[in-house]
This record gives sequence, structure tokens and C-alpha cells, in this order.
Amino acid sequence: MKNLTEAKTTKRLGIFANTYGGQYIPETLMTELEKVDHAFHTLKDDPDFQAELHDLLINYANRPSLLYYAKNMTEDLGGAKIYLKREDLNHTGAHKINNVIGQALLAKHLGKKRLIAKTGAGQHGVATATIAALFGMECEIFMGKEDTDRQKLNFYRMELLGAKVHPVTTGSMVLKDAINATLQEWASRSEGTFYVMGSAVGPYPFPEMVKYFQSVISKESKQQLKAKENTLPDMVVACVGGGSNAIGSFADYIDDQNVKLVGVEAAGKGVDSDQTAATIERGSVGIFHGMKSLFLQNEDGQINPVYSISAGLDYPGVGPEHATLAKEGRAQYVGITDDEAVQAFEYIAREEGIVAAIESCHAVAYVEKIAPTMSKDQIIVCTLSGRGDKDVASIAKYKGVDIDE
Amino acid sequence: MKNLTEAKTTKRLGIFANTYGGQYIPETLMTELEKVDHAFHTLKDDPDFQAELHDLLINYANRPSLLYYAKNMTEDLGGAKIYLKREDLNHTGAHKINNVIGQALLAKHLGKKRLIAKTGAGQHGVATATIAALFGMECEIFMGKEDTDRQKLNFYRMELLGAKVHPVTTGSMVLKDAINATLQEWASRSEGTFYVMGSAVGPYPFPEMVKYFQSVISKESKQQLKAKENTLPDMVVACVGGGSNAIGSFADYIDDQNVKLVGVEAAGKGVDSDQTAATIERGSVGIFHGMKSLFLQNEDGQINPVYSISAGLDYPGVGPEHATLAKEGRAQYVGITDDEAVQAFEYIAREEGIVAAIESCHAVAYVEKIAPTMSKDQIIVCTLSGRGDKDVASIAKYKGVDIDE
Amino acid sequence: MSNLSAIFKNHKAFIPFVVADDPDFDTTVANIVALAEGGADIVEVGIPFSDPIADGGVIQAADLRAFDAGVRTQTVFEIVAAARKQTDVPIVFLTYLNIVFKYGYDAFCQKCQALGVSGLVIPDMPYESRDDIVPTADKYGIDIIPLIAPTSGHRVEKIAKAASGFIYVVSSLGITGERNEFFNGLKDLVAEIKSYTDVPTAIGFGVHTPEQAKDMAEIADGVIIGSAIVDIVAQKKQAAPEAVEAFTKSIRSAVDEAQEARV
Amino acid sequence: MSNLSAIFKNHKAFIPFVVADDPDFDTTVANIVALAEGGADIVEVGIPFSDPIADGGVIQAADLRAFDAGVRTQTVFEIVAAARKQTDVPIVFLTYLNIVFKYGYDAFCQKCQALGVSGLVIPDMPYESRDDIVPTADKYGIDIIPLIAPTSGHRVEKIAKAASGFIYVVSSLGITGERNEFFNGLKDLVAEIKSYTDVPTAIGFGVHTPEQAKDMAEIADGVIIGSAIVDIVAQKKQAAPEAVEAFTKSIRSAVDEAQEARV
Ligand SMILES: Cc1ncc(COP(=O)(O)O)c(C=O)c1O
Ligand SMILES: Cc1ncc(COP(=O)(O)O)c(C=O)c1O
Repeated sequence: MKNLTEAKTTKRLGIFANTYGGQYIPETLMTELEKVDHAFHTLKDDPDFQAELHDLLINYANRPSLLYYAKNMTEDLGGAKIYLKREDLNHTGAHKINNVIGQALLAKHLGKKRLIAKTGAGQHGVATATIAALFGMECEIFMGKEDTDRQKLNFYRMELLGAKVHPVTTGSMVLKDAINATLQEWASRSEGTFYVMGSAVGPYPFPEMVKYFQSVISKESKQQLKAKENTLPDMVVACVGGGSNAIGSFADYIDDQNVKLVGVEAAGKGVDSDQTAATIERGSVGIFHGMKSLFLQNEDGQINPVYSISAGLDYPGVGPEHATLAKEGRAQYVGITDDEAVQAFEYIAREEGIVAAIESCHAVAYVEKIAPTMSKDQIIVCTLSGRGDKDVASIAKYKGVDIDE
Repeated sequence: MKNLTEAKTTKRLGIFANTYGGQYIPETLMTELEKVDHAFHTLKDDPDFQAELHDLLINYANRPSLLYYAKNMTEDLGGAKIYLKREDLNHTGAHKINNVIGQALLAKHLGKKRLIAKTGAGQHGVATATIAALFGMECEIFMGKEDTDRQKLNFYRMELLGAKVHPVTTGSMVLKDAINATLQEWASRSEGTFYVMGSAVGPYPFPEMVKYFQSVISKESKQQLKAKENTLPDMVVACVGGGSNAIGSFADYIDDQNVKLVGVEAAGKGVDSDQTAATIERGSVGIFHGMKSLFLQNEDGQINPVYSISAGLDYPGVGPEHATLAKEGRAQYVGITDDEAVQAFEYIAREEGIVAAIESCHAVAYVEKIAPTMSKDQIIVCTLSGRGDKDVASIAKYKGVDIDE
Repeated sequence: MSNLSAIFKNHKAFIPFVVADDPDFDTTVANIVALAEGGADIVEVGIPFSDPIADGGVIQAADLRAFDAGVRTQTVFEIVAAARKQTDVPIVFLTYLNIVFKYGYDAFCQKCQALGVSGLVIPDMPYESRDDIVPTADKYGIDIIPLIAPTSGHRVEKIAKAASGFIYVVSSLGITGERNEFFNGLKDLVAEIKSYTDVPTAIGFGVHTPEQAKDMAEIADGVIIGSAIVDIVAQKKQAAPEAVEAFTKSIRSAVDEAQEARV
Repeated sequence: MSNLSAIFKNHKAFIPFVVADDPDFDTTVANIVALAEGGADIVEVGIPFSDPIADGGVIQAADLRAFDAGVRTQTVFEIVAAARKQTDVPIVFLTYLNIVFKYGYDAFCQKCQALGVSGLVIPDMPYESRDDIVPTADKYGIDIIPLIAPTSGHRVEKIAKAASGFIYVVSSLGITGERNEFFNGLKDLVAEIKSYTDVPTAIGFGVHTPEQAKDMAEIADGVIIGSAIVDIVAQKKQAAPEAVEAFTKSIRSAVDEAQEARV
């Protein structure tokens, strides 16, 4: 193993299209960030690292994930042929595992013995705790006290996997406070500790790194579709929270100009309402959480509260590469409301026997709208970022069904 | 498609070792059973049916399931090399899907438009509802009212998948009453309806049929282990409720006399306690639910209440082929208590980052005991029949953690 | 072979059913006697089973009452022995196969013979499994009463041809319990059975009014009434025998009307 | 470039911090004046931010109080303008970059100039991103005060060499908030900085007692105190200015002792 821990001077990094991205975090963390950057760029092309990563993706994450022809939906919608990229079939049930495997492997090569992460509803926390268990690493997860109270099950699940979960009691005790607490922990104990980023957000190199680890989604889907249909898709659709599954779903198609890329944001109660998470449509340029990107904020630059029925999509920002793709018109971003997503949750269950994550159902809802407007010889690849077992209770409640487990 | 609905006279069928199995159900259902038998035997070797089944197993169930080398467990236990056959990675999260796909396909070929099934905790009901959704069939699930109240989430999940769930209010309103209600429904409307059996139990041809559809587990594991280790396993371990995952895990090895087969039953509070489901160890020969096999019963032949922490294992009988394998000494059956299974639930989560079904953790607990007594050049293949997300809340409660989602 | 078949000779038979030990020992004994007094040709005594898959809610509930009373297989034999002191009405047991299996086929049949029990109705034992017990039953002169259902189709012939005692013709699909509609091909079904055998037929499952009993007795050689009587026991408890006898009489005359109608 | 550096000439500087509009407009104005009266060399005024990732609980809570008071960026400017009527103490803003970005770098810096605000401390803008704003700040003579942390390592040189105004030396890892232990290589760190630049240094993050202030002022050219003062505001609310002034005086003399110790 090379000497990876040596930090070296870096130039201005991670700026997309002269605008988005960059590094906007406290000086205390910059040296650590440089080390991560250096390690990532050294290792990503290292054959040993590649082999190890590949092995974990195949033999732990259960990749390649299925490219599933949704015959019933296709016939029912009567337009484009619909393929679903089934990240819900990964071990732990979502695309998140691709990324945490990559970052944890990097941490291992950096000689780190401890992973830390923040989590909102708990999905990223569970994924991080999972990989820490596999690697025999310590794991500490920061979660707002409000969230640990609401999500006791995920709290216990992380502890079951051997992680220490810290309920954060500062501020409003939710995700943003957990982020603060994690950064504080990272800043005060970066030696030996790796901060596992949960989406394609944050300061460089995180957006690039998370994209790299999630690109396996589009690399596979391209090959798989080639094998099945001997062509490229006409459209790729994925939901966008921070943007990791979407950027991973787009990555290998970005240079294929004929492939339309559509990111689906959570519009909550409506793109134009105050209760939304449609960052690209409703947000404006800002600098936050380490990056320049689009954020839901007021005219003073104060970050707005966000809302979506889906815990995984209610983030006030978006990864800088999505902001860039939107600006350049390479990808299109659309909003889907809570109501539409819930309808899609029911639709795909009934049509295909798939209980998909409510996050992913935002993408499905868009497919329901767009597929009928397309011709039968066109093809949509829609990423199902995760499975929906975690959502069944809350959707039942949303529909007024009384569930008290 | 051949004319499959024509029933023809059958001889004495499905008797193992001159003892177990057979057909012990009301005359009302016999003609239907003959049709199922005939269809199954006609189709199972039909290349079109085979091709369709294969396609569904690959492209819907997400097979082949991973044969996972459990390095951490192997090293920690310090004996035999442990491989886990990962049925938890199937679509819907358990081995059940293999079987319902097969039976539903049979139903389709028989021209049936409606699937019915009984369910206890809801696992088999959800699997059946899933495949009914995919095939666009009607689906009715019978579930004791006590169980629908306890398992509201699975109740809603089945309805989400488009099934009609009937809470059964007769008798003690649990699984046995649901079985009665389903048989009644089948008896009164067998025309157009297929009864989907949930395990390798019941009258012939169900045990043979379920075994056939679940054999994919051992067919795959044999090939996969051959590819990885170029040898047969020394031992195959699987949990036994009705016995479908176990018989599927054993099937392809039964003729390989050097492969030890171990079925793990739920001993509940202890094999010798009254709160147990260890049918083979504690049961005696009887005739029930359509078959001659081993049952937990009193000396008059009244069926005993059973108990296990695991909803999927608390069945008072066992499939007739297991009774036979036990009698002949070809397979060995051991009991694992609630406490041991819960410990294994935690153990495998911490060691491998896998949250496995509490049913499957009975098998894992046995592996924990036996592996250290074996040599390092020996190999165990243990089937993880399902994932444990469904169990996290109840295990937390068992451990005294307060979870109210 | 028993003398069951002979009962149906030029006589429409009425076969009522009670569950043993429901609600207690003495009441069951008294009920059997009352049935005999009321004019039953054969009394069918149900041995309670933990999981009566062919039975509806009424009989399930009766089984539970019997278990509450502590019923064992041995208790059922004792009830019949006690009844035998007051009546020699022909008796058959309705029992799920496991009860017989666990007692031992030979011991069970021997016991039946000793108690003057002529036959066994075993709802979960189809034609395919009859060889398990028929040779043993034959040895003790016990008839295994087969069931034929509206769905039996091509199976009718072989079942009918192998039958002895009488043939239990299932009136409709599903399980026991009171019904207001029956399979409308019953007449043809009975005719088909008759084409294969002289063994008499009795229709049961859901019959509960005198009118229905008369209708069924017109079609077949006899009629079986279960849930309706068990329901009386459920209502009246220890006071049941009187009501049971009254009900039996009402059915008896309905059945007799069918007899006269035919004559 | 501002005249901030000059303040440190032969003088240990004390730089206290308050959050604008906590708990209200007038109190903040009075606090700024009290700090000046108490002997502050530079007053650091915090512009509240919705998500102050570098700040601990004390300052987060102050931000929330300011939002409750309805603070806007414009309000902060008005507070400074009001304070300017009573004091010409040097002022710097502590602000997260997004506040400045949204206002517009040019407009913001111009405003600072107009208000006599000499510098900006931006905790989420590292060296790599300074070019976003430095050219604009230079245009208006505003210093962008860089931070150097115990973890800065090889970065110290480039940060120090590019610095103007003063250098904010972070006393320890983590976020703001009162601390009892500091990074024990602070002396070496300051010495290293000095080897690259003449720009003065001030140590902050967690300093809260006169003794600590004296210790830090012996190491560096100045000391910054934030949470301790914000805490007084939290306790005393509208009555804070008097207590703030008293506390400032106690720190002032502790810092002056360090000054004397060195001379
Ligand atoms: C299933 C699922 N899909 C999507 C997301 C959104 O994240 P991202 O936009 O990073 O893919 C999440 C986040 O928790 C998730 O759990
Ligand atoms: C995950 C899992 N494993 C095992 C079983 C036991 O069934 P069988 O013995 O038929 O495999 C069940 C039944 O519900 C189950 O859900």
C-alpha cells in the first residue's frame, strides 16, 4: 500500500462549469479533506483497490442489480418500454450501499479504524453501520434526537449492527443538527476517523467520489440494456435527494447526448408551496454544506426548512453536478408531489408486485406521466433506488389506515 | 398449452418410505388435487414451462441468490469454512418467492384467475399477493383476526399489492382457523381458483411440488460452491418450519451421502418445554393437514399449540419428506431456542452486517455451535432463508428495548 | 360389514349428529337417548378434534365446549357405553383420522365393535387413503362410510363401488354448517351412485329444516343433520335433550313424509 | 487593506464577539458600545445564520434568539450604523459565506466600507475559496481574516503568506464553545505563522476566563472571546450591556497583564 496519508497541496478543485462545487468548509477539516482527495485519486485507478471494490460490489452488495423489464407498466401506460434498475435488490435494500462500500474501503486503505456519519431517517446510518460491521470498524452515527425518537427502529438497527448512535440534542434536534455534530466530531477527532458522506454533496472530493462509486448503476444498466435491446435508452429517470442515485444513474450516459436525463425532485405539497424539497426548480445559487450549489433559501441566504413525505429526499440542497447539468440543460429536473408519489407507490405495487421506496416512487410517478407521451419503440430506464418496506407504515397512515404495530 | 384441466384417476401417491406423506383431505377437494397433480407432472418437464419459470426466477426473483463466504464468522468461529446461501436477497426478501412463482405459473397454465392462500404472520401472504400482482390475478388471503390485528403492516402490505385479505373470526382466530377458512373457500370455489401452498406440507402433490420449486436453492449452491471451492460442502444447514427452505436446500445433495444435512427446528423455550415447535424431536407420527407426518400432539392425537419467537417456524407439523429423512437418518434435526436464535440474530448482524430473518437465525445459531468442532478444510453451507427487517422491532422488544414506531 | 345398509331397506333413514361431551358427559348420553327416542335411525357421534378442517363454526364451537369439559377419546367410548345401557340405536362415529390413528386402528375398531358402533365417517380420509384402515375395520365388521361430493366427478364410480354401510353424499361445497342452498345436481349425483352400487345414500352438510330434510330424503335414502342439532345443544346446554328430542321428531315425520311420497 | 493590523502594534488585542440582534436591536447596539467602553480593540459582530456549522450550542442559541427578533442582513447593518453613532471601535463581521454571497460580494463589501467594518471572518471559507471574495474585498479595503487550525499543517505557510488584517488562530479542534483545554502546540503554531508573515495573530474558540485570555495573549498578538460573552447576553437579556462591560474589563486587564509580562 502506498503512503496515502501524506497530504499535499491542492489547487482549486471540484468546480463544475466554473460555478458549482468547490470546497467551503472550516479550515480545521481541510487537511483531512486533502488526504481523502489524494487517497481517492490515487486508489481509484489502482488495480488492487479496483479488484477489492469489485469483489465487494458483487459478493456483498449483490451486484449487478437487475435491469427489470416492467411489462405490466409498459402495457398499462401504452407508450415507451419501461425498464427498472433495481437498486432495491441490493443488500440492505438501496443504492446507498454502493457508496458506503467505496468510502469504507477508502477508509480502510487510509488506515482509519472508525467511520462516522450523520443520518436523518436512518438509511445512510444503517448502510454505514452495515459496512463498519463487515470491516470490523468502529462506527458512530449522529442523528437528531427528534429523529432518534421518531425512528426508534433504525436506531436499534444501527445498534444491532454494532454502531454507537448519538442522539443530538442541540438546536432543533434534527438532521441539520446531526450534521453539525458530525462535523464537530470529525473536526475534533479526524485522526483515525473517516467521515462517510451520504450523498453526492459536500465539499470536493465528495461529490466526485460519491458519483464515482454510484456510477456502477449506469455502467451496468448500459451494458444490460445493450444485451437486452442492443440500444441506448431514450430516457433515464431517477429521484434526486442529494443526488447520489441520480448522478450514478446518469453518469455513464452524460456523454450520450441522445439520452435524455431526468432527475425527479420531491415537490412535497407542490413545487410552488412552502412545503417542498424541489431544490433545483425552486432553489437559488448559494454556498452551504461545503459546496456552491442550488439551495432552498430566503433572500438573505438563510436556508429554508424543507418538506417531503420522503425522508430521503427532504434535503435543502442538491449535489453540485446536478446544479451544473440543470444549468447546462443536459439534464432536466421535475417535481413530483407527495400525492403523486404515494399514488405511484400503490401503482407499482399493484402492477409489478414491487414495494418500492417512496423516494424511488417519485421517479416512478414521473414515468407514469411521460411514458404514455413516448412511442412504443422508445425506452425509459428508471432507477428504483430502494425498497419500500420502510415506508409501508407511513404510507398507510398517509392513506388514513390505522397502523400501530 | 395442453389440456391440463382434465382430471384423471390417480393411484396411491406421494408416500415416502411406505410411511409419510399421502393424501388426507376431504373428498370435496380431491378432484382439484388430481388436476394440480396432473398439471404439475405434465408441466414440470415441459420446456416452455421450464423456460418461463427460469425467466421469472432470474428476472423477477433476482436469482441466482448469492453464495456468500462469511469470512468474519469463519474466522471468529475458527473451524469450518462458512458459506451463506442468501435467499434474503431475493425480491420480497425470502425463499418463499421461489415457490409462489412456481405455483402461480402452474395456476396460470391451468387457466386459473384467482390465487388463495392462508397466512400466519403474513410472509406467505405477501409473497402470494406479490406474484398475483405480477400475473394480474385476483388474490385472496385468509388470516386469523388475531393475526391481522397483530400484523397490521403485513395486512396493509397485502392490500397494497392488490390482494383482498379476509380476517378470519372463527375459532381462536389464528393460523389454524385461517387454514380452515382457506380450505373452505377452496372447497366451495375451486373452479378458477388455485390454492397456493406455503411450505412443503399438505397432501400430495404439494410437498413434492414445493420441493421441486425450492430445489433451485441447492442446485445453485452446488454449482456455486463447485466454482468457488471445487468441492461439495461437508454440511448443509437450514431452518425448518414446514420445511420448504430446508428441503430446497437439501434436495440436490440428498444423493451425496457424504454431505451431512441438518434441519434446525425452533425449540422455543426449550425442546423439552411445552413452548416449543421442535416437531421432529418432540413430535410423533400423525395424520393432519392432508399428510401423514410428525406432529406435536397429545396422546389422543389432538394437535398441540406450538410456540416459537419466530412466526415462520411455529407450525405443529413438518413436511413428510423431512419426517422420512429423519427416520432414515439421512438428515439430522436439531432444536435451537429463542434465546439462541436471538443471540445469533445479533451475532450475524455484528459480524457480517447482515440482518437475517429470525427463522434463518435458528440455522445460524446451529452453525455457531457446530463450526468450531469442524476442521478448517471443511465447509458448511447455511441457508439464510430471509431477511430480518421484519423482526427488528420484535427482537428489540425481546431485548427489552422500548420501540413504538 | 355391519348391518347399517339394512336400516335403509324400504325406509328413509334419518341420521342426526351430536358432538360427544358437549357440553358434558351426562347431557351427551341423554342426547343420544333422546335422538333414539325421537326416531333417529342411526346416531352419528362426533369425536371432538382440535382442528376440524371440514367443519364450520357451529361444530368447531361444540368441539371447544367438549374440550372445556375435558373430553378424551376414552371419554367418548364411555359416553357410548353409558348410552348403550339405555338404547341399542345404531351408532357411527364421525372422527378425523388422526384420532383413530393415534388410538391404533386395530384397538379403535375393536373398541367400536365392543360398543356396538357400526361405522366410521372420516372426513379427511379420501378414497386414496382408505386402505390404511379398511382391512382392519372389515376385521371387526365396522363400515368405513365414504363421502361423495358434488366435485367428485370421475371418482364417483370407484368410491361407490368400494362403499359399504352407506354413502355420505355431501350436499354442497365447503364445510358443515346450516345452508339454504344445495348443489342442484344432487338428484343426478345420487342416480349415478345408484348405477354403481346398492349401498344406500344419505345426504348431509347444511340440512337444517324439516322441509330440507324431506327434500333430501326424497332424493336419497337418508338424510344427515348435524349443525342444526349441535346448535340446539349450544342454546340449551344441559336442558338440550328435551329440545333435541322434539326437533328429532319433527325431522322424523318430515322424512317419513318423503317415504310416503315415494311409496 | 484595512487598518486592523495596526491595532496589534505593541499592543495585545482583545476581540470580543456578539451576535447581532440577540436578543434585540437596541441591546446589541448597547452591547457593542459596552464592549468598546470595556476596552475591546476590535468588536466581532456575528451575523446570524440558519445553519452555523462551525458553532457550538451557545452561539446556535443566540442565532435562534436573533431570528426570533426577526433579524435580516439589513438589520445587522442597521445595528452597526446605530452603534457607529456612539463608537468608532473597529468592527469585523463574523459571517457564513452564503450570507455575503446572497447579498452580493460587491454590495456587501461596499456596505462594510460605508459602515466602517474593517474585516470579515468567514468560518466556512477556506484558503482554496478565498479568491471568490478577496479581490472584491480588497477593492473596498476590507480584510478577509483567515483561520489557521491545529490541523492546518503544510497549509499554514500559504494561508499565512496570503493573510491580511489578522490571522484567527483556532485554539483547538471542533467548534466554538467554552473549553478548558486547548491544543498544546499553539505556541509552535504561532511561531510558525510568524516565520511566514508579520500579520498579527489572535487566538479564539473556547477562551472564556481571564486566565485563559492572559495565557493566549502571551502566545499570540490577541485573543478572541465569543461564547463567554454570548452566554452573558443569554443570561441577562436586555440587562446584558452592563455585565458585558464588566466582563470585558476583566478580560482587558488580563490581556494587558500579558502585554506587560512580555514588555
Ligand atoms: C431509497 C432512497 N432513494 C433515494 C434517496 C435520496 O438520496 P440520493 O439523492 O443521494 O440518491 C435516499 C436517501 O436516503 C434513499 O434512501
Ligand atoms: C424467512 C423464513 N424462513 C423460514 C420459514 C419457514 O418455512 P419453511 O420451513 O417452509 O422454509 C419462513 C416461513 O414463513 C420464513 O418466512
